Amino acid sequence: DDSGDQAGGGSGKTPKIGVILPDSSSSVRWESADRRFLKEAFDAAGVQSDIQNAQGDKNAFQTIADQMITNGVTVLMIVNLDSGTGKAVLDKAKSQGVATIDYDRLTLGGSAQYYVSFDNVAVGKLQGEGLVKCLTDAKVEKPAIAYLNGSPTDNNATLFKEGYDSVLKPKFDSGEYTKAADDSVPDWDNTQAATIFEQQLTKTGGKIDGVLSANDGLGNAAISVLKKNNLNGKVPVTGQDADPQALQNILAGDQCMTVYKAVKKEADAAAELAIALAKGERKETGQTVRDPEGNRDVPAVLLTPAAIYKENVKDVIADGYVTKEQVCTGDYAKLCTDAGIS
Amino acid sequence: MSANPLLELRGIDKSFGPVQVLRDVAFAAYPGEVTALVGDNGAGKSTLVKCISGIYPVDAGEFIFDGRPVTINSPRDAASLGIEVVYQDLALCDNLDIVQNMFLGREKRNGLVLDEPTMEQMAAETLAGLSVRTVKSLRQHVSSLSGGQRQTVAIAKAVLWNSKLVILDEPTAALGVAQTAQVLELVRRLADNGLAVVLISHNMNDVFAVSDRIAALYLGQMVAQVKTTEITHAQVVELITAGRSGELGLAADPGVNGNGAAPADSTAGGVS
Amino acid sequence: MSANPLLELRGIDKSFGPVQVLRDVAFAAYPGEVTALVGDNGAGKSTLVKCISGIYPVDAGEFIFDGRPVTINSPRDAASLGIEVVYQDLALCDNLDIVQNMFLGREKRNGLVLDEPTMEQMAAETLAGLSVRTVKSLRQHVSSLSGGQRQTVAIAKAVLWNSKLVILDEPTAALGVAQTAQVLELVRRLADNGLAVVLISHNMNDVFAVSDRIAALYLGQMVAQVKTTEITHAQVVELITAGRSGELGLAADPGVNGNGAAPADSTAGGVS
Amino acid sequence: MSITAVTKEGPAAVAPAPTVGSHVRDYWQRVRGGDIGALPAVAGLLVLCTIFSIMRPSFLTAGNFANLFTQGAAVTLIAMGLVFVLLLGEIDLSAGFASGVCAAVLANLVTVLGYPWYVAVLAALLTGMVIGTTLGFLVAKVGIPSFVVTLAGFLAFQGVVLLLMKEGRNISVREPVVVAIVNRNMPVALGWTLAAIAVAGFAVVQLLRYRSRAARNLINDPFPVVLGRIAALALVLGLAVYVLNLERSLNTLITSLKGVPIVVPIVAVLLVVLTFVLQRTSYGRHIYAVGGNREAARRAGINVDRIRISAFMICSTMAAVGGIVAASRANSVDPNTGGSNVLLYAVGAAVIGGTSLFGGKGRILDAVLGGAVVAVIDNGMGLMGYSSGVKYVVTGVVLLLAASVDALSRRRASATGNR
Amino acid sequence: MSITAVTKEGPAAVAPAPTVGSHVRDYWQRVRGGDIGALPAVAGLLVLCTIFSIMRPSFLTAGNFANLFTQGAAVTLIAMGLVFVLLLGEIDLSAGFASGVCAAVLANLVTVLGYPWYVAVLAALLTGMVIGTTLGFLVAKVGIPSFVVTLAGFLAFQGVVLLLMKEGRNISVREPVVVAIVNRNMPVALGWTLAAIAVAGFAVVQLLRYRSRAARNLINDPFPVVLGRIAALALVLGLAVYVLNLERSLNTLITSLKGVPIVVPIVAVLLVVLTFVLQRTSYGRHIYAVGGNREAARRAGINVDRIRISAFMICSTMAAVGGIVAASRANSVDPNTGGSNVLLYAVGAAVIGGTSLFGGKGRILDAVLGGAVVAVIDNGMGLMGYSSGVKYVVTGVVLLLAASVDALSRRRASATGNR
Ligand SMILES: Nc1ncnc2c1ncn2[C@@H]1O[C@H](COP(=O)(O)OP(=O)(O)OP(=O)(O)O)[C@@H](O)[C@H]1O
Ligand SMILES: Nc1ncnc2c1ncn2[C@@H]1O[C@H](COP(=O)(O)OP(=O)(O)OP(=O)(O)O)[C@@H](O)[C@H]1O
Ligand SMILES: [Mg+2]
Ligand SMILES: [Mg+2]
Repeated sequence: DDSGDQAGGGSGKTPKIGVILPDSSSSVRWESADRRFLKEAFDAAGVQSDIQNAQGDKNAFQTIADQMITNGVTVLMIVNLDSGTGKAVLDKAKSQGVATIDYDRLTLGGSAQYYVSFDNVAVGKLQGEGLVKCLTDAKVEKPAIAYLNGSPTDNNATLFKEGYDSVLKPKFDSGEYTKAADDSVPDWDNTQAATIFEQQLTKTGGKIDGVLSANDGLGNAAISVLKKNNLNGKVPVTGQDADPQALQNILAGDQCMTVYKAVKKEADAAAELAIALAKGERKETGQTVRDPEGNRDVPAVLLTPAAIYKENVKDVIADGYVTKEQVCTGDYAKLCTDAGIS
Repeated sequence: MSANPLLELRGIDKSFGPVQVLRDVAFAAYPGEVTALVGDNGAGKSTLVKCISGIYPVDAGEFIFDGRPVTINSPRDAASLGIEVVYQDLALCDNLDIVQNMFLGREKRNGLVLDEPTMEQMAAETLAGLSVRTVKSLRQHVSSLSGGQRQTVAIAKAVLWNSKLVILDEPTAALGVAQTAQVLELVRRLADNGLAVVLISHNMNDVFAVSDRIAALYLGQMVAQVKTTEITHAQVVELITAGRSGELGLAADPGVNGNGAAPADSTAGGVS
Repeated sequence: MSANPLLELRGIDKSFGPVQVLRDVAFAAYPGEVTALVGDNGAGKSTLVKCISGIYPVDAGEFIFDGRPVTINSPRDAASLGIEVVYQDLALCDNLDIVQNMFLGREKRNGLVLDEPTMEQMAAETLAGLSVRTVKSLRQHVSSLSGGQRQTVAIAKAVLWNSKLVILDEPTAALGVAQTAQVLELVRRLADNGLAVVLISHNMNDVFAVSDRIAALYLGQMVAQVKTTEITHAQVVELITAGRSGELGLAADPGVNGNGAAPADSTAGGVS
Repeated sequence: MSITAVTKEGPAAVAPAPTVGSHVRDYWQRVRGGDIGALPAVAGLLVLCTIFSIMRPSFLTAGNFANLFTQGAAVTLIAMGLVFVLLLGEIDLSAGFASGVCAAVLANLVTVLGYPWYVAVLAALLTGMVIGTTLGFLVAKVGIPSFVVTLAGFLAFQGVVLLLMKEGRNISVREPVVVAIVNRNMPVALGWTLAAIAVAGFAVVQLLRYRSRAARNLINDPFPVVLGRIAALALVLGLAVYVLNLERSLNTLITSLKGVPIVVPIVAVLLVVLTFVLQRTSYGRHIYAVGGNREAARRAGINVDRIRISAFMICSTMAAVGGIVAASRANSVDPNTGGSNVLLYAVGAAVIGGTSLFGGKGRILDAVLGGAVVAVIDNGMGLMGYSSGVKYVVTGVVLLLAASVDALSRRRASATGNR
Repeated sequence: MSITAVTKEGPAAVAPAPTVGSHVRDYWQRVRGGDIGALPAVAGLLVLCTIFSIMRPSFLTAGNFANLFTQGAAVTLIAMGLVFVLLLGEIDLSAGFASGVCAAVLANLVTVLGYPWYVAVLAALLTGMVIGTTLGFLVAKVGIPSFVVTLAGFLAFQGVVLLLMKEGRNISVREPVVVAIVNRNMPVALGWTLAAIAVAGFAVVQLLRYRSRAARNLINDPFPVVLGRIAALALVLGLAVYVLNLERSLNTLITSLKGVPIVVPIVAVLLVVLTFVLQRTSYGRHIYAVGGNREAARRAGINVDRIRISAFMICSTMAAVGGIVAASRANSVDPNTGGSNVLLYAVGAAVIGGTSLFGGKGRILDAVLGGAVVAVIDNGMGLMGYSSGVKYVVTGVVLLLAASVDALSRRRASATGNR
């Protein structure tokens, strides 16, 4: 029904796609990867685009949406900050005849035509499994785990936690593992993360055998504290996003694993759908996701994240997500060679 | 005049941290009389006034107002007893205009709304009675007034109200010749209307011109409170600068014999 | 005395927004002489002083200092010419102590480090010379000083320095009898040492006691600048309150005949 | 005695009764003297609008004009409350998250517990009042500096929002009345009617005042100036309502979109009411007095503590109003409501409008004008399509430019001794 | 003339030369009178520490003591710079992100471009100076209120960090010297040596001062009091160094960890240097004067503009130092460095310590004590294991409690007319 309203494309309006990214603090990916890949895809297709970042500010998020609609975008692609604002934006766009896509985060009760994402719970699951693998490799008996969760105000952080809890909670319950600490890091702030982790260490008298940190920035904060106590490499740390910094940490053995989300694939898939919508076409995705709040099945493209360990760091580089120059600087050149990165 | 003082203080002590500023001060102000409070710079006159008006809490001592013991904890208490004060450090709100300052805390109202025309008119009349001729507009912020104009506004503010006791702390310090005369006349008129007036001044001519009694503070101690007719100009100056004059004032130092000659000499240069 | 003025002003105009405060004012201060600047409240005396010291920029007019035309854009400029001012609104830093205020902007130093003992000693000596006896400690913040003590600190601050011109805007307003005498003596001594001194005061006794010349401002206009010996007490009061006295002052109103009787009457109440 | 004779006419007589010409001349002199009121903020606003219109023609559409109001409303409302606290020389860092707490209360009541909207709105406002009273008590009676008290509030309320949100989930607000506040418009006719009523009311007040002053022979603005003022208001209001009543749907086939957004009269009424409180009641007078010279106010017998507590109460209550508007705009409340830049923008709005952080100087209109500047910058920058980094930098620079218009025009003020 | 005779002894003679007894009595009187200096902040700190130690014994370990220093260092350093700006009655909202910009410059130079650490550190400090000078110029010369200027800076620098971070990447800092600042410790012997030197230096300064005042017959503290002061410093420093020199490795099998963290002497030296500047140079005197009464300072011939610009310069330079420390601690710089709560915590630290937002009152030591309060709260709360929401609320409440110790003890001050 919505796509039929896409008179905008047909009535000679030049297609123009607006993208609103959420922030630059929860993960470095938004500004460094998504923006670039989306822009490349749109430019390649020859459609105009306007990509902006709400910097975690809901009010700014809505203002940007208003402005994009004012500016005459025909397709709006959003990564919502929360479902409420997301829904307000999507509804407003719909009322103005603008097609919409949920990118990376599903807006519950929303009205987007498509949903393109990684499965955030799956990301958490990979982190949980990764930590178990590293602890098993290190043969730690009855390991004590510390959680460094993402921002308490970020719904995604809740989803990640749901994922790793599904792996680790049974182990806590069975007494195989113990949970040493469980703290959220406000604003995904790395500086605060360092303090929080330091206090976890102090509180437990240093008895932390594994750190489940929700992304690479938090992981690096934990590693910096471990380094200060000369414990780096002895306590596995997880991550997410496959930052160059995290890849270096993994190569050096300070970090156990990270979760790589092939943002380029996600961006390309989303761009393809958006371009189609802008031209007034409707593509089949073959997959749907249930929106429990809106009671509808949203056509979706779901991509699978990958766990990265020392062995497969090279895959990320081969993918072009980060370059060899970014990772294999200075001392890391030799580690790169050892890890088979050419 | 009435034999019962309107306000009587007994045994007032006041210290700021380690510095004792007032010691066992007794003071009385009589209705229908002008009591001049004199003393050297730093003697404690302004501090005494601020204790009376509730700005400073006293460390010890009693207040008796109209025959009843009272406690004054804030300027509100003092105002509700009918005490009006012109402070030496005028305490005007620089960001308000003349009318607003004059009616501050006691605005005229029409229901909820401020009655600006009435206030403006009353302010204009009061200021006219104080010989103020150079004020350009009553809606001028007091920050743009000259020193004398500010002082006049502060005086006008205090005399606008029906009060029982008016205390003026060096009210004529910044005033011109005509304005000073006007204020002294006003002081006399207030007393003649039955109010108790306390006037602080360093100008002995003014003190002798209008006062009925003179109270002298010396280093925080009240050394004398006498009828103006019973004391001379030179004696007051002696009390101010040396704390005693003949019979009056502090008991003579044991070490020095009590003839007032030396202190009298010492202030010769001080009498202009 | 010297025939050449140290400071001469010509045609000074100054307005605050729509209000013109000084009109075509001419003024001269001579070395070795005390020039008294008199005028009613709001006449513009303090404004003129602030124009001289560079606090207010003038709208029009020339400054001639020591025979050379100068421009004074800030108090720094004035200070570097050797002009020291005691302002009516004293302008002390309440959060600093007495010594710190007295040496503000011209601290004594030992290399980089402030030389506190020297400053404290100099301050103590200067204050002692001004008859200040009630200050408890030189390390007291000036916010805790009495009105007269503050005034003394401001005066002491201005006379500490070797300057050529000292301007005192109502310096004795808050002072006690002894302190006033001391300041007047100081004023005379400064002039006798060859400095030019400008004294603003509403007290005619003081003006006649120490001044060599009298300059009278009336509603922003300079109505007369004459030798003190050539004018009487009553004439000065007339100039202040009416702007003219006989031959002196503003030209008579065309509508009124020029005999000075009416204005003289009008100020009768003003002379105490 | 003839002195009294000379002064009988009183100070009022010194200045002659002004004519239109002298009034205009006086105004111009005042402007040149640096005493310029709202002029610089308005000028800055015009400059900004002109630049944005030239660079992005879509800035100057009816739709964007309507967006401006809804985008700026929440910050402006919070800023209006902050003016009270700033007038006292205090600060309220917690206003942002206080609005979040109130919004969370609202959302919990209407969505989770299913109360009717008016109960929820009242509860939100009440929450604001309680918060403000508590802050005010700690500042005035306990004597902790307001910066510290409200910094503690800033932290604590952040936690309260999280707790009310059940640790990080957001709550949708679908209650139609609440959602309508920002997202629905008034009928075209109602818009015109309200505007007419406003102009008429203003005219009555102005004319009554003119008459009463004339009757007492007090200095009065010339009659034509009074008329001109009324005409100016009529013009501005009329123009705004006209533009907002234009069709602004991008696609009229789908929907029609016109009328004054409902939030506009809400802001307008609060502007009038709070301005009345500050300028025409003795309570307002006392606020200025306490802010200008607390000691003088105390000596004048003003109950300083009560004034301070009440100002914090008004501030937090206005924050609650802002929170309700924010919840309406977002159709939801999440743990970040009232967080991020809301507080700084709100204080910034008040300060840009001309309110002093040192107390004693400021008006409610300042908050609205400053809020408009902030909203225009945000709105205009959204049209430019910069990347985040560049956008931040340009926003900062534009804010600085808007403020320097003000600063430079006030420079003469300090040169002439006014401040 | 006998008046002069009476006063020849001078004011100094009014008070008799103090003895130890009278000194103690005076001090007690001053405390009772509300003039209590650092006492309340120290008291608040002790109360906090006691509570945390009782609730979580691990709070009172050598390791946690060392952590406290490294956790609080960045905020404390920024707060130390802010004191200069606050003393003038101005504010610098941009200090947090200014530290981020400087950290980003450092990271880019050492990591991306491979410059040696000293070049990078110098460049970061220089960046801070340039930023501060620009802010100061806009405030002092253009005349825009500092709140607005630094709000613009707050926005713009946020953008600059993003741009320097190549749109959001974070940059690792692995340069050993930079990393060492916060993460490495001094040898045990060096710690003792530095402490000894510090105590000796203090003793020399105190004794020289005593002698010079005694020589001029000025009022002097009694000699035993001077000695007591030296002994107190020796005791505090000795104790701190002793604890920091204890073994605090969590697992001595893996590693040994002891010694004073390198950042501690850096903070200490800056504390001494900046305190010297404020208390013992005419520049510092002028800062206080401008903050206390700008007009009086101008009339005293002080170049007010230069003072204001330089204060902003110092503030931003200290922010740069804070940024370097933050980068060292995180081993990396990300777009959030200096963001989030850093600014509020830094201003809060200064204010909690006793610095006034209205200017004219405050010391560098305030920032350090306040920074310690903030760090202790953060540190202690980290040990409690609350959920985020509860943690925020409790942090706010604890902050309030710490501040009310101060407020209540100063209450007498206002009652006696001191402020
Ligand atoms: N808040 C305060 N803290 C400490 N000392 C104070 C305070 N206020 C006043 N003093 C001291 O108390 C003494 C008396 O001051 P007060 O102002 O009462 O004097 P005064 O008699 O009014 O003098 P003046 O004639 O100069 O106005 C002075 O020595 C002054 O330094
Ligand atoms: N900043 C200002 N803005 C507007 N008007 C001002 C300003 N400063 C002074 N005035 C006006 O200028 C006139 C002269 O003021 P000034 O202070 O020079 O008087 P003065 O002669 O010193 O009086 P006094 O004897 O009372 O000190 C007064 O009418 C005053 O209201
Ligand atoms: Mg006094
Ligand atoms: Mg004057």
